[in-house]
Amino acid sequence: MLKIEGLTVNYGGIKALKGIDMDVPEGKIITLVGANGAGKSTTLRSVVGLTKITSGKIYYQGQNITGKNTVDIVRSGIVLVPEGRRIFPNLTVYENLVLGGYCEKNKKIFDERLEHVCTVFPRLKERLKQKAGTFSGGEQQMLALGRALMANPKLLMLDEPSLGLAPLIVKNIFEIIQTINKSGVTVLLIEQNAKAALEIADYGYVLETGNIVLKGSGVELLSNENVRKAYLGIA
Amino acid sequence: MYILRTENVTMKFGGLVAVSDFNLEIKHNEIVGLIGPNGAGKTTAFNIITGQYTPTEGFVFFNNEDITTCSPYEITRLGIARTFQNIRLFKDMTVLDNVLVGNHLRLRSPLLSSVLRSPRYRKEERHMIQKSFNLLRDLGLDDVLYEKAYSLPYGKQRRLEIARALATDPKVILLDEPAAGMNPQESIELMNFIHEIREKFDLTILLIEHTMQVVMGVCERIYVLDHGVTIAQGTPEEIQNNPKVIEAYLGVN
Amino acid sequence: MNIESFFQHFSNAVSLGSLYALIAIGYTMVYGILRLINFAHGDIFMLGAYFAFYCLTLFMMPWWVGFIVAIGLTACFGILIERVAYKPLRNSPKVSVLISAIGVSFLLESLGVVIFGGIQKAFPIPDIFGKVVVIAGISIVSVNFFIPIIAIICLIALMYLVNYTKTGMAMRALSKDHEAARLMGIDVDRVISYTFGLGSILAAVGGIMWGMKYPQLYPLMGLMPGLKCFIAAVVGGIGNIAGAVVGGFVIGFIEIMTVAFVPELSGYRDAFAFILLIIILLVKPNGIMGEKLAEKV
Amino acid sequence: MKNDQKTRRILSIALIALVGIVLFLCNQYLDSYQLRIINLCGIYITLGLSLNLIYGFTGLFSLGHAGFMAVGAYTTALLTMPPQLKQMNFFLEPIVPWLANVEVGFFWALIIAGSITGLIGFLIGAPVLKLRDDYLAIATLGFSEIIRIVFTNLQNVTNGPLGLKGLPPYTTIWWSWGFALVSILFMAYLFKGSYGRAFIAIREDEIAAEAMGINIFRHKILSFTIGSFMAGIGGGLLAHLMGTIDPLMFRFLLTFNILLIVVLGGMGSISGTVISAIVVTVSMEYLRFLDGPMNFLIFKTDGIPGMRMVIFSLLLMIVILFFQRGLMGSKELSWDFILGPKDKTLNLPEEE
Repeated sequence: MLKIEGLTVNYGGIKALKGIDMDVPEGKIITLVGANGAGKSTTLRSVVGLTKITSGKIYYQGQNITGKNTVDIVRSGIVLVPEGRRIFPNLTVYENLVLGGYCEKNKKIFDERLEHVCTVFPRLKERLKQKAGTFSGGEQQMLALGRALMANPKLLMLDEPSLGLAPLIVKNIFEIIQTINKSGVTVLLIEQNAKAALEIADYGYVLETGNIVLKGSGVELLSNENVRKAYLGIA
Repeated sequence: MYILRTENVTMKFGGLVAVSDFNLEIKHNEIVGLIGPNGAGKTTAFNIITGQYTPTEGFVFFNNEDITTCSPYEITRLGIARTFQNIRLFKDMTVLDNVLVGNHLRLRSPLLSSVLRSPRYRKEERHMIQKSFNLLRDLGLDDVLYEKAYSLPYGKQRRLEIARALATDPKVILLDEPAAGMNPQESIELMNFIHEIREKFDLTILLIEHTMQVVMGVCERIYVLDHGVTIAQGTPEEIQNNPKVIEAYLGVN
Repeated sequence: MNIESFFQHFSNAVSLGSLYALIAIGYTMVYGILRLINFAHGDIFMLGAYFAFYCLTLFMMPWWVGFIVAIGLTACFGILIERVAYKPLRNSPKVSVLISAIGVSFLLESLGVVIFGGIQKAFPIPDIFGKVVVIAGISIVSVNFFIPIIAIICLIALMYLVNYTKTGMAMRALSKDHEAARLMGIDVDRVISYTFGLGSILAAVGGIMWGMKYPQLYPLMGLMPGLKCFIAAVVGGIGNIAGAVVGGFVIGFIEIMTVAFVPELSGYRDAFAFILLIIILLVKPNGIMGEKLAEKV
Repeated sequence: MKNDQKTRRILSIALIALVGIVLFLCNQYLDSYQLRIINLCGIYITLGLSLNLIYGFTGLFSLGHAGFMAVGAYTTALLTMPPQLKQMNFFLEPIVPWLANVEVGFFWALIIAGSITGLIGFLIGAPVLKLRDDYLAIATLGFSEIIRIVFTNLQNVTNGPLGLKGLPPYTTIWWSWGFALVSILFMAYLFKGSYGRAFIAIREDEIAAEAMGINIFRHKILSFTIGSFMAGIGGGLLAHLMGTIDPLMFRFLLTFNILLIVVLGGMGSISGTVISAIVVTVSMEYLRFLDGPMNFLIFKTDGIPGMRMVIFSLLLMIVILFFQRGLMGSKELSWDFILGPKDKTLNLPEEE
């Protein structure tokens, strides 16, 4: 579904990505794990055109989307939930969801989606009129996911959904991600919390300072000593 | 006897507790690491020590002197210098000028005598230039004295930032992710470099780093923060085998 | 001061405050999403008044047609200015954009001198706005009644647009986070144009009514009201529409009432706003209703 | 290497001498209109440099220059006007007694004017320099307007809207260019030295500069005060060139002209400012013909901008949109630039 070939990104002298190749097959959960600063976020930001690519190609459903503008990419079905959630704190939950479905002009379809999001996240339904800024971290993450679902994504990319959340909530979030995936949405997940991510992933890539150093099925990577090494620098 | 010490430092931003009850103790000439996952509060801790933030609670002591409420420039004058996570050089100035700016705080002559180039000022300026040159030579940057800072390759920019911090004659230097964006080879060089400057300038070093190779290789003691809480401290071996740390980094299932 | 003249001043202050509020909203909206002082906003206000003048005198349109055409034209100009002078500088330092804005402002003023002429022009006030109404012994020109009413209508319409339409939500979202807005598929440039359009419409309405209240037009007429309304926006809390309205009334009232009660200070009339600005900036830099914009190290 | 520096110094002295000779010849052979333009060039060099110090080098976007110039102009004028002239000017309301009989020489009047302006800059700067960018711009603009409005109303000190007329034409080429030269040398030496570097560091990155132990606030005030001092002197020179001053002269338009010079010349370039001050001043005069048709439409003053201002505002916009770094960027047209850079090894300042 998504294919990345030789993706290189430099920002002001720093080589954030040094030519990575990745495949995201349809209907799967793919994860990209790695320590801080390994280049995970950069990869996702490049896919949606928020970061300028130095070289390499990105294909989505067989089409080259390299260098296209963000709005077009989002409209074609790739939705990114950015790191730190970035919900609009000054808007209500409902308004956040409306903006999530910004591109959908048909009121009926929009209402159906809203209904759907409310069933997935009953907590949001109760508090549609509340300002999003007053939410806790976990609730904000749910809202961010709900907002993304409003765009009816074909490929949902999640940037560190567990960041700053308590373990119990992380578990909850990961269950929801699995549910979303089961409903037919392809998921590309990047995580620092490698265990949680690899456990639900069909396939995983390990990124270390701009290079993919390991790849394999989730279960495989989970038991791999090298993953631990990549994180803790244990020689 | 600690050269740098924090006592129950807590920092709140609105409802968010960025750092809570942080107790750091660094002895003279130590190299100490501060690690933790994204958003753990490491840079906030740096900003508290260097005076960018005043903590909500707690104290910072430098040589037993309370510096909690000092402003950043006063702290630098006392002898704590720092570098920044996303290199903050004076981009449009030359390499030499960047380092000379680090000398400005020790200048005694008033503005007018610098413009009139009084003998006293000229003596000070000569001294400053000579000192900066020696520093740049020691750090291997003497071949780019008159290049603009922005034109340097990334690794050299990192070095220059350290050189500039050293120019303020610090006793303690705080390095915020010095190895960010470096490849393994450069990281190894950086480790040697950190050891070297400690010997040469009799420094005490506190560093934030994500590249574990560097942290484990260079630090004598490590503090681990997670969600603002200090979850562990100890030698690199202790840290690497501490289940709490592994959990914070690799996550739980 | 007797009760009659007090009411006279009061109605004056209300209508001046309404005009300030209308113009201040344009500053606050643009600042909210672009963090830019649209220095040329005062001149857009001037354009609105002149366009209406020419619609009525040169093209002999009925007044309401003329006003609508003028408002439409002004909105187009507002959008055009953003496209030409601000959009290319979206990634430049803040001050560069501000300089560009100052450039546009001077360009419009000097073009105004060249095209409209430097001499003052008398605004052709339609009869309905020019009547003198006598209520309980106080005679007030009818435009003073229309101004607050029209201002309230505009405000209600604006509040509806900003709070209940998708584009309005997008505007509010942009004021917090451009990137996240793009990730929603929001066309940021279009929303920005829309904002400039709305701001310019309000400025044009303000300009036309200003023309009827103080019936002289000259190319520099936007300068002072522009600065004062920017101050109104800051006083109210920049980025906050309700704040801009409050700020507009505060400045309108201070101006009229101080002069009314302390006539010796009338020469300093234009200075009040600036003094208020400096006090606000030092005491409460985020304004009466503003929220804190934190800066990150 | 020593020789290298010596050559440069000789070249500099030669250049100054050459400018001096040219000015002397101008003074001998040009008519008063042309001389006025040359005078204006000198004054605008001082003014441009003063704003460049504040904005271009220290990064403080201030729009208060017209106000500072007004303070300088009025102070100089009131200090130099002979008592009878004051009496003639203040016919509506007599001048306050403590000013009525003051008469000081031109030079001292300028220095006092500069000092008072500097003091006012200091007093204004202390509160407003905590603000940044656009807020600073609007606050300084506000102060400038307040100064103008106060001057319009202080009938018994400034003669209010009537202004002061018949000021003695003290400003000659030697005064205007003398101060220009002093300003150039001052700036050149300032930015060769440690304080200048600190100012630039503040412009480049305030947080990093503070982390280098620089007391940001003190340095900002210092730069702002010096800049105001220079603006005050420029204002005084301008007053005695024009012969007439009134509060309307010191509107925002005047600040705009100086801002145009700085932006066009390049923020943070001394030579750029010098060149663009001359270019802007000369072309403002040269393009005056564009305003011609306007002149009989409006009153017969030369202060009302028309087509000329269209061109200058377009110029400002073109520069900021397409050549953001201006004529020179932050480079200098120095001897290094002309003769090629010095060698790449360290050059220490000579001992004497």
